[in-house]
Amino acid sequence: MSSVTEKKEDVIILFAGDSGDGMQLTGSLFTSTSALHGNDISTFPNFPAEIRAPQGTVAGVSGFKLRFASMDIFTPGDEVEVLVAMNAAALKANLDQLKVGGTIIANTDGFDKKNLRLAKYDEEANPLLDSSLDKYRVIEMDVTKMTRQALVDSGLGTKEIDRCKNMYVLGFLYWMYNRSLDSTQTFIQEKFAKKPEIRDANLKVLKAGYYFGDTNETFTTRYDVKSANLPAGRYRSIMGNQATALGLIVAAKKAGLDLFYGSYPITPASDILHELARHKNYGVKTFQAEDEIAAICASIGASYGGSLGVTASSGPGIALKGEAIGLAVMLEIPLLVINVQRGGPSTGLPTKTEQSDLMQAIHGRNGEAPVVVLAPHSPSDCFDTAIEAARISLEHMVPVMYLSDGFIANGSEPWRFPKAEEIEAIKPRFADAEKDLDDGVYYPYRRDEDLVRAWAVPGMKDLQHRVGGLEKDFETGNVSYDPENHECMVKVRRAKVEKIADHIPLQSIEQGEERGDLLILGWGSTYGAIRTAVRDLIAEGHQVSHAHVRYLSPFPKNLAEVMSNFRQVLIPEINDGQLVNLINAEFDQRAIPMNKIKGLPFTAREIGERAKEMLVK
Amino acid sequence: MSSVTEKKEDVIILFAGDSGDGMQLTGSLFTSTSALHGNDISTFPNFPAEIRAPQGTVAGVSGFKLRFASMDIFTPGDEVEVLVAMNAAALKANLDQLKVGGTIIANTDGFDKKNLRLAKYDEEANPLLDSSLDKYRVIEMDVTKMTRQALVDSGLGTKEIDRCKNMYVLGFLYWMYNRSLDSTQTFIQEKFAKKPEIRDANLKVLKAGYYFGDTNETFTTRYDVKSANLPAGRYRSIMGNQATALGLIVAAKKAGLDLFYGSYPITPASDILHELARHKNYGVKTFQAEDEIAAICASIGASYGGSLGVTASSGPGIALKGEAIGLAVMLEIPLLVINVQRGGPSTGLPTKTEQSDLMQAIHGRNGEAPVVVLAPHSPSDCFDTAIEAARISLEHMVPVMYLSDGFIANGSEPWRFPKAEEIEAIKPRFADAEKDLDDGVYYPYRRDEDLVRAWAVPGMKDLQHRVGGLEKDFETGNVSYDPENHECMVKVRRAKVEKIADHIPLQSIEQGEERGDLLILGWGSTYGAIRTAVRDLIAEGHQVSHAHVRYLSPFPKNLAEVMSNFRQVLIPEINDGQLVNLINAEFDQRAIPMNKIKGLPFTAREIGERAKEMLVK
Amino acid sequence: MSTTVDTQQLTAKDLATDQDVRWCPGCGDYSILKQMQSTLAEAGIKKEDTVFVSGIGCSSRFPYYMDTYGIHSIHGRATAIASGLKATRPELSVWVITGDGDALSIGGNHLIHSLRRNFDVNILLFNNEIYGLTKGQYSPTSPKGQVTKSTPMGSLDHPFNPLALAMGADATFIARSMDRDPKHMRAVLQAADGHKGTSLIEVYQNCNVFNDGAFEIFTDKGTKAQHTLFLEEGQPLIFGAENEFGIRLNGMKPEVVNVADVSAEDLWIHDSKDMGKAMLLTRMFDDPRKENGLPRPFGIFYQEDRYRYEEVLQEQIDHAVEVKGEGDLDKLIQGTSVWEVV
Amino acid sequence: MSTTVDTQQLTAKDLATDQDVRWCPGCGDYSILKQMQSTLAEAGIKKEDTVFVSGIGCSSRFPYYMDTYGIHSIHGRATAIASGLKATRPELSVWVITGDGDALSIGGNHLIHSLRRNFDVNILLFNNEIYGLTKGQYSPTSPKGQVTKSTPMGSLDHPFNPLALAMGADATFIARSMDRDPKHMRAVLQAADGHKGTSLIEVYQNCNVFNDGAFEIFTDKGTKAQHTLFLEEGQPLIFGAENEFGIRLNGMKPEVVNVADVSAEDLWIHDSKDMGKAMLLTRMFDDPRKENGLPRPFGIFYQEDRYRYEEVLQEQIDHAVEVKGEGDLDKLIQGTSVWEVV
Ligand SMILES: Cc1ncc(C[n+]2csc(CCOP(=O)(O)OP(=O)(O)O)c2C)c(N)n1
Ligand SMILES: Cc1ncc(C[n+]2csc(CCOP(=O)(O)OP(=O)(O)O)c2C)c(N)n1
Ligand code: SF4
Ligand code: SF4
Ligand SMILES: [Mg+2]
Ligand SMILES: [Mg+2]
Repeated sequence: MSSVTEKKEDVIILFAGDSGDGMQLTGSLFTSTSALHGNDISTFPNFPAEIRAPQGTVAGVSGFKLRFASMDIFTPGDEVEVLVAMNAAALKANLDQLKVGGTIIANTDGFDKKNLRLAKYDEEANPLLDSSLDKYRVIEMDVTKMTRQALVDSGLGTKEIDRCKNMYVLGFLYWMYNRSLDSTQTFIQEKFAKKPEIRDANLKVLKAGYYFGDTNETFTTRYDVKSANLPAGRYRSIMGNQATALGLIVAAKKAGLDLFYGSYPITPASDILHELARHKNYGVKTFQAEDEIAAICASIGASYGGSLGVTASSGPGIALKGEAIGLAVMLEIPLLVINVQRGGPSTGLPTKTEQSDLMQAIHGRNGEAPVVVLAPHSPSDCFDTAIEAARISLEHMVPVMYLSDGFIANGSEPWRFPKAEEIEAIKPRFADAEKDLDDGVYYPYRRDEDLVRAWAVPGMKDLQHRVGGLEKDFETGNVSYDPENHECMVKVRRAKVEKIADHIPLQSIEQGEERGDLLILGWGSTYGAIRTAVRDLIAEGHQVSHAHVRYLSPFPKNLAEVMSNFRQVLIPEINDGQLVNLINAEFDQRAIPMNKIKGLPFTAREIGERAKEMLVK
Repeated sequence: MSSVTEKKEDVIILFAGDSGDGMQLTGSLFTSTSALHGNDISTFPNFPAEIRAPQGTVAGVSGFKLRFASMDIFTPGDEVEVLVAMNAAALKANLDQLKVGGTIIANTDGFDKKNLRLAKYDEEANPLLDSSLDKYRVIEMDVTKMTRQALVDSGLGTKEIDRCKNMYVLGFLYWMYNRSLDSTQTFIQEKFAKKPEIRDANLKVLKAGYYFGDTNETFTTRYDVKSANLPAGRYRSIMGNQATALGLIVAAKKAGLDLFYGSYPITPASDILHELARHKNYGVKTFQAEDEIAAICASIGASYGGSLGVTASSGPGIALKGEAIGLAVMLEIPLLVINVQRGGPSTGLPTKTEQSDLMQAIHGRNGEAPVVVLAPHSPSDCFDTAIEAARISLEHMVPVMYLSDGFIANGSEPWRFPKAEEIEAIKPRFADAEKDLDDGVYYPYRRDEDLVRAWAVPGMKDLQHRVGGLEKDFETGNVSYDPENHECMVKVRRAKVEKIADHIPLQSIEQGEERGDLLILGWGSTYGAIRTAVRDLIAEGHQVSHAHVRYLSPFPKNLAEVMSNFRQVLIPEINDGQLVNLINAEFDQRAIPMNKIKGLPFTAREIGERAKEMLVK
Repeated sequence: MSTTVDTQQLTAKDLATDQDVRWCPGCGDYSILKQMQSTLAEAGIKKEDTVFVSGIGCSSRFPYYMDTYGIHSIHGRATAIASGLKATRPELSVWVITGDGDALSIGGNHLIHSLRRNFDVNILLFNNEIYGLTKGQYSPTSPKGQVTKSTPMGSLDHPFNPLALAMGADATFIARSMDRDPKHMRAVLQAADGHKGTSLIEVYQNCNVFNDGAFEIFTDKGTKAQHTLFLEEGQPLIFGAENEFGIRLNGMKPEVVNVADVSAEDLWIHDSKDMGKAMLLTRMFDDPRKENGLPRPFGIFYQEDRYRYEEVLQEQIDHAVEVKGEGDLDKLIQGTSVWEVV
Repeated sequence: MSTTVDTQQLTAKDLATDQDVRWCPGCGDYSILKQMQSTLAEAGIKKEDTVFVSGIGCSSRFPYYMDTYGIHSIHGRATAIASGLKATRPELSVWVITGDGDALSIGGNHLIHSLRRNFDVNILLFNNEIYGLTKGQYSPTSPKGQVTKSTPMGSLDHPFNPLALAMGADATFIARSMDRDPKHMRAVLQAADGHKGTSLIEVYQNCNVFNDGAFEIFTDKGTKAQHTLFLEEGQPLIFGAENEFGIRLNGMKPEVVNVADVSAEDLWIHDSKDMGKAMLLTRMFDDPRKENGLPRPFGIFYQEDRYRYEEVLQEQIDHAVEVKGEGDLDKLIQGTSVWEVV
C-alpha cells in the first residue's frame, strides 16, 4: 500500500524508557544512521543517577534526545516532535518537552496497572485512555507482544526476547523517517557475531518494526529529512569524551612523546579513560590509580620522565588534586588536568551537567599558583582544544586545566575531521647539554624570552638536577629562602602564564558584527544555545553578536576591547556566575550574568528571551 | 659605681644567633619581663626553615625581634636599635636592619676564623676589627669565656655550660634596660626544678651577665623605658596560635559543647594543636590524624555528633581539605577550618608569612560552595576572632574558614584579657522533637528566618535522618535530582551565607575620618603596619583613614559605602593581590593593590611611602 | 525524613525508611540490607543511638535505607568520619558501610589507620570486585586479567588480599561472609556487633550487572561445599559435601587431607585468638579457577581484645581533670604571668 | 645545579652535590646518605639514569644531596610519583626516600598500593618514630605513650608494625637495617637494588633532636647483641654476644633457646622465600622495654619474584601493536563510520 511522504527540515526525537530498555543504544544507532544519511545532528543523553533506579519509576527513566536536520544545528533543541515512551514513567517524565501536536509512540504494554502505579499516576487514570493526550498524536503499539510474536520460534527465553524490544521501535522509526537499515544491521552483525541466535533475533525484530510501518493500515504519513548542506568534506559523528581522548593521542604523537594518562574513575570523566585504554597500540599508557591524588602524582612523575602526563576527573576529584597542581606549578613541568564538570557542590548531581568549577580551576590551590585554563565548546571541539591544551603545556612548561562538562562529554555531533598531517607539530623545549651547560654547570631554571625553562629529563647526560616544591632560586633552581627571590619567582610564574597570551589567537566574534547593542559572551558548552539564539536574534534584526572564550586564563589580549564595542555584555553560564566574576574583577566594563543551575543546558529560547529583555531597555 | 640612666620611649632589640644559641627563648624571656614592666610590646620571631641549618652559616641564623615601648605600638617595628649577634653570621644576616648609630652586642667568640668563614666573610676580613662597623656602637664581650668562667666549679660539662651563654647576654641586657630579674628567675626555677645543677648554672650566669654591666667600667649608660600608658586593666602577653587555641576552648564552653580538634601537623599551624593538647582538663579532645583529609573528616564526624568540630592546617593541607569542606557545605553542619597561612605556592616557604590563601578559602572547592571567611588581625585578636568564627559556624550551621598567618601566629603582644563572664554565650539551634516533628515526621532541612536548619544529633529520639553529599530536597533532605530544587538549594546555601551579614557588625573605620583622600583597607596581619603608617600620615596632616576587614565573606553590608567616601582606596596585602580582586569583582569602585611577596610583613614605612605617592597625585 | 515508632519491640520493618531502595534488581546488596535490619532488630538497638556512615558507591547508599541516623559522605572517607564521631560519642553504635573501591582504593589509608587505632566501630566491606556505581571498572580486589571498561585487555594489578592487609594493620576483628548465606551473615554481624573494637567484615557481594558470578563458585550449590570452609571456634577445619575433607598444617603450609585418613587431632583446630594461624588463614586465598586449590575460609578469622581509642582518649581527659581540676576559663585566659595597668 | 664529571669510575664524592647538607649535627640521616653514595658508586650506576624521589620531611631532603636526577615532591606522594615515572621510563633506576610520617601516615595508601603493584622501585623508609621536620610530634610508628609536642600526656595510638603492614600489602621485598651499622646497610641497599620489584627497606634512624636514642637498645654496643637478630639466608636464627642464643619455632610461636641445649636442626633456619615464616618474623616486634622479649630481626625478611607492573604494561602495548599494528592517526581520527558531504 502507498503512504504519503512529507518533507521535514528539522526533527527532534526523544527516546525514553526504563534504564533497562536500551534507549541509549537505540538513540545512538538512529544517530549514526542519520549521520550517514548526511543530516546535521546533535544529541543529548540523560540518564538517571542510579545504575538502575527502581524499574518503572520516573527516577528510573533514561532518555536520549536526538535532533537531526537538513540545516545547520548547534543544540539538541528545545521542543520535542516525537516522544517514544516505552512506559508510563517515560511519558510522565518527558511529556512537558513534547510540542503541541507532537507525536507520542507509546508501548501500550508499558501502561499496565503496575507501570501506571509505579509512575505514580492517580488511581485508575491512564493517559492512553483518558483525554489528557488530546493535544498530541498518539501511536500505540504493543511492542512487547509484537516482539514476542516475531520471535516465537527463535528458541530464546522471554528475558532475551524482551531485550529485543528496542529494535522493534527502532525499525518502526526507520520506516517512519525513510531510513536505511544497513548501518544498524552491520552493527548488530558485528556486535553479536559470537551469539548467532541473538544476532538473528535482533535483525528479525528490527525488520518486523520496519515492516509494521510498511504494512500497517493506520499510519500513512512518512517523513523525509534531506541531508543537510554541511560544508563539503568527510564526516563522522563523535562524542565529547571520545574527541578529548583522540586529541590527547594525536597531541602526544605530534610532540613525539608517549602519552601517560593517570586517572581514577568518576562520572562523567571515566569514558576518556575507557576510550584511551582501547588504543594501546598508539603507545598510550593508561593507569587507573588508587585515588585522584595518586593519579595526578603519577602523571607528574610521567611528565618529569618526559612523557605527556595527563590526569582527569570531575569536580570532587579535582578538589583533591589541588595540592599536586601547585607542585606542578612550582616544578614548571608540563601537565594536563582535565575536569569534566558535573553538578556540584560536593557529590552534588553526578550525572547532570554544570560549569561551576571555573573558579576552582583558577583559584583552587594554596599560594599564588597560576595555571592556564582552556574550555572546549562542543563535542568535536574537544579534539582541537585538547591538542591546544597539550601544546601550551608542553611548549610553555606549565600545567593546563581543561574544563569540559557532562553535556559536551556525552553529547555527539557530526565532525568534519582533519587529516593528521594538517595538524601542526608540537615542539617541547628540551634541554641540550651541548648548548645549555655553562662551563660545565647546568642551570635548570634559566628561561627563554617566553620565560620558559628547558625540559631536562632523566637520561640526559650531565643535566642531573633536583626540583621540588620549595621556593627555588631564579637561576640555579636550588632551594632559596631569599625574600627578593621569592617575590621575583612569584611574579615570573605569573608573567610566564600571561605571556602565553602572545601565542594564542585574539578573541574573535563567532557571529554578528564587531560592534552593537549586545554581546553575548559564553564559554564551554553554552556555545550551541548561544549560537542558535544569536542567529535568530540577528534574523529578527537585533544588533547582537556572539563571542565564545576558549582561553579563560590568560584571556586573549583583546578581550576587553572586543567587549568595549558593545553597549551591554551578557554572560550566560550553567553556574551562579563565575566567568562574569572574573571579567568584572579584571575589566572596568561590567558584564551582566545569566545563570541556570538546574543540571541542564540552556535552551536557545531562554537565551533569546533574556537578550530581548536587555535590548528593549 | 654610678651610671647614667637615659629615658627612652621605644626600643627594638634583635636577638640573633645560631639556631642552637637559644635566641628564641632569650627573646621571649625579655618579652615577658618587659610586659610585666608594663611596656607595650610586639615581637617577631624569624627562624630558619631547616630544623637546624648548618651551624654558623647565614642560613642557620635564628632571630627574635622584640619591640617594647612606653607608648602604643602595633608592629615589631622597622629599624633595630640593639642587635645582639652571637656570631658572625648573625651579624651579617641582620646588619641591614640596624639603624645608624645603633648598638651591636657582639659575642667575640662567635667571630673566630671558623665562624667568619662559615658566614662567608672574605678572607681575613673581620667586621669587629676592620672599620666596617664604624657607623655603630659596638659592645664586644666574650660570652663563651665569661660563661665558662662563671661555671668553672659547677661540675657541668662544657656542652651544658655553653648552653647557658644566652643567659649571660640576657642578664646583661636586663642591666642595660633596668629590668628586674624576677620573672626570668622564677621561670628558670620552674623549668629546671628537676635538674638543680642546670637551674643553678642558669641563675648564676644570668646574674653574672647582670653584674657584668653593673661592675664593668666600660658602659656607663643605662636606659629606662617607662611603662606604656596602656588602658587600665589586667594584661598578659600572648602569641597568635595560643590565642586561637584559647578562643576555641572558650567558644566550645560558651556553647555548652565539647571541643574536638582534628589536625595533622604542619608549620606554622602545629602550635595550636600543641597548645590545645595541654588543656585536656577543659574537655578538649585533640586528634592527630593520619593526614589532613582524615583530620577534617574526623572533625565533620564530631560536628555531626554534636561537638564543635575544628580542623586546622596551612595552605598545602587546606588544599587537601577542599572536597570535604564541600561536604560540610552540603550537609550544612558547623565546622571551623583554620588556615595559618605561609609562603606558597606548593611547599613554598614554610616558615615565612604570607596572605596568599584568601582565594583558596573563597573558591577552592568544586561547585557553588560558599563558606564564611574571617581573618584575625593581631595575636590577641585571634582570641576574639576564633570565638566569633565558632559562633557563626554554630549558630548558622555553616563551615567557617579562619585565615591567620605565620606572622600573627608566632608574634606576641600584651593582651588586656576579658573576664570569661563578659563573653557572650553561643546558642546553637538544636532540633527538638517536641516542636520540630510535623505529625510524626521530621524534616531535617526546614529552615528558620535566617535560612538555618536545626541541628539534630544522634541520640535525639525520633529525629533520625540521613544526610549526604548528593543534592537534597529543600524540605525533606532526601536525595533530589529535580532541576528546580537544585537551583533553589544552590541559591539558598548562598543566601544563608549572605544573610549572616545581618548578624555581623558594620565595617568601621579604625582610625581617621569617615571620608577623605585615601582609605587604606587591610585584612589580617597587615593591621599593625597600616595602623602605624596611618597614625603618622594623619599626624602629618594627610586625609587618610584605615579600615580593616575581619569579615571577608560575607562582606559587611556597608563596605562599599565606607569605600565610597574616599577618593582612593589602597589595599596592601602580603600576596599578589587577592582581597583587591574580590573587591573589584564585587564593587564598582576600583581599589588599588599594594603587594609584597617576600615572606615578610610590611613595614609601616613602606605603607606610608606608598600612601604619599598616591596623595601627591 | 524519619517517622516516629515505638522502639519497644523493633522489627526489621521498623528499621526501613520511606525511600525506594535503588539498587539493580538482583543485586547482592539487598540481602545484606535485609540481614542487617533483622540482626539489629533482634539485638533490640535504639534507632536514635545508631549511626550508619558510608562513603560513595552503590553499597554506600545503604544508610538511606536504615531508619537510624546516617551519613552518606564522600568517597573513601567513611572510616575517618566514623573515627571523629566515635571519639566524641562513645556511647553510639557506629557502623561503616563501604565498598572494595571505597575502602581499599581511595579509602585505603583511613581504613588501615582506623584498624590500628581500634575504635569500637563495625566496618562492613561490600566486596564485589568491581566499581559498581561508576559502571564497571576493575577494583583493587579484581583478579589480575579482569576485562573491564577501563581494562579492555585485562587488568594488570596484583589485587589486594583484604583480610591479609587488615591483619598487617593490626585489626582486632576480621571476618568474611557472603550475600548468599543470610544465616551465616547474621551470625557474623552479631559477633562483630559484640566485639569491642574495630570489626572488619568482608562480604562477598554479587554485582549482577557488572561482575555477575564473581563468587559463584563459593555461593553456588553445586560448587560451594568444595570451595568454602566455614570456620567454627574450637572445631577442626573441615569442608566438602559430607565434610569429608579437612585441613592439616604441615609446618607453615596448610594442606587438604581426607578426614577419614587422619586422626582428629591432626587437623587444624580453629583458634581465632591465634594470630599466626589467622595470618595463614587469610593466605588461604587460592584463585578458585586453579585446580585443587585450598578452599576459601568464611567466618571469624581473628579476634583480639585491645584497648579502644575512644576509651583511652576519655581516660586522659578524666585524668587531666582529676589532676588539674575542671578547667576554669578565667584561669585559662589569664595564664601564668599577669600585670596590672592602673 | 649539576656539574659534569666523567662517570667512568664513580666515587662516593662524585655523587655528592654542591649543596650544604642541612640536617642537624649528629642526625642519623648522614650515615644513610653516605652508605647510599658509596653503594651506588660501587654499583657503578649512571648518574643520569638514576632518580631519587622523596616526599616531605627531614629525610626527604635526601635528593638534594645526590648528584642524580631528583624530585623533592609533596608530603606522602613520592611513591605515587615514582609509579608514573617508572611506568613510563622502565630503564631508569628509581629510588624513593621517605619517612615514617611521609610513608605511613599521609602516604600510607600510596605505599600499600605501590607494594602490591610491584614496580621495580626501591623504597627507603627512614623510621625515626617521630615527625622531625615539624619539630617533634609522634608518628604512626611511635610507641604508645610517647610524650611529644602533640601528646603531652602520651600518645594513644597503637603504632603500625611497618614490615607486617608491608607483608599484608603483598610486598615482594622486605628488609630492615639501621643508621648505626654502615656495613649492614650497604649490604641491604645492594640486595634491594638487585631485587626486581618494589623493595621496602625500613631503616632505624636516630633523630637526636626530637627522639634521641629511640633505637639505642639495638644500636648501642652494650645492648645490641642481646636485642638484635641478624638474618642470614639459610642460616639458623642466632644472636647474643657469643651467638649463644637461638630461635626455635614452637608451632607458630618463636621462642628463645640456648644454642648449647638444642641441636642445629631444631633452630629456625632463615628462608626469605617462606611467606609464613616471614610473617612471623615481622611479628618479632616485642617492646624492647619488655623483659626477656624476642630480639628484633634485621636483614632481608622476605623476597619473592613477581611480575613488575611496568613490564606487563609494556607487554600489553607491544601486544596491541602486534595485533592491531602501529597506531595510524588518520585511522584513529576517522573511526569506523564515515560519510562524505559533497
Ligand atoms: C572523590 C571521588 N572520586 C571518584 C568518585 C567516583 N566513584 C564513586 S563510587 C566509586 C567506586 C565504587 O566502587 P565500590 O567502592 O567498590 O562501590 P560499589 O559501587 O562497587 O558498591 C567511584 C570511583 C567519587 N564519587 N568521588
Ligand atoms: C600536605 C602537608 N601536610 C603536612 C606537612 C607538614 N609536614 C612536613 S614533613 C611532616 C612529617 C615529617 O615526618 P617524617 O615523614 O617521619 O619525616 P622526618 O622529618 O621524621 O624525617 C609533616 C607533618 C606538609 N609539608 N604537607
Ligand atoms: S551496579 Fe552492581 S553493585 Fe551496583 S546496584 Fe547494580 S548490581 Fe548492585
Ligand atoms: S630533626 Fe631529627 S631527623 Fe630532622 S635533621 Fe634533626 S636530627 Fe635529623
Ligand atoms: Mg565494588
Ligand atoms: Mg620521622
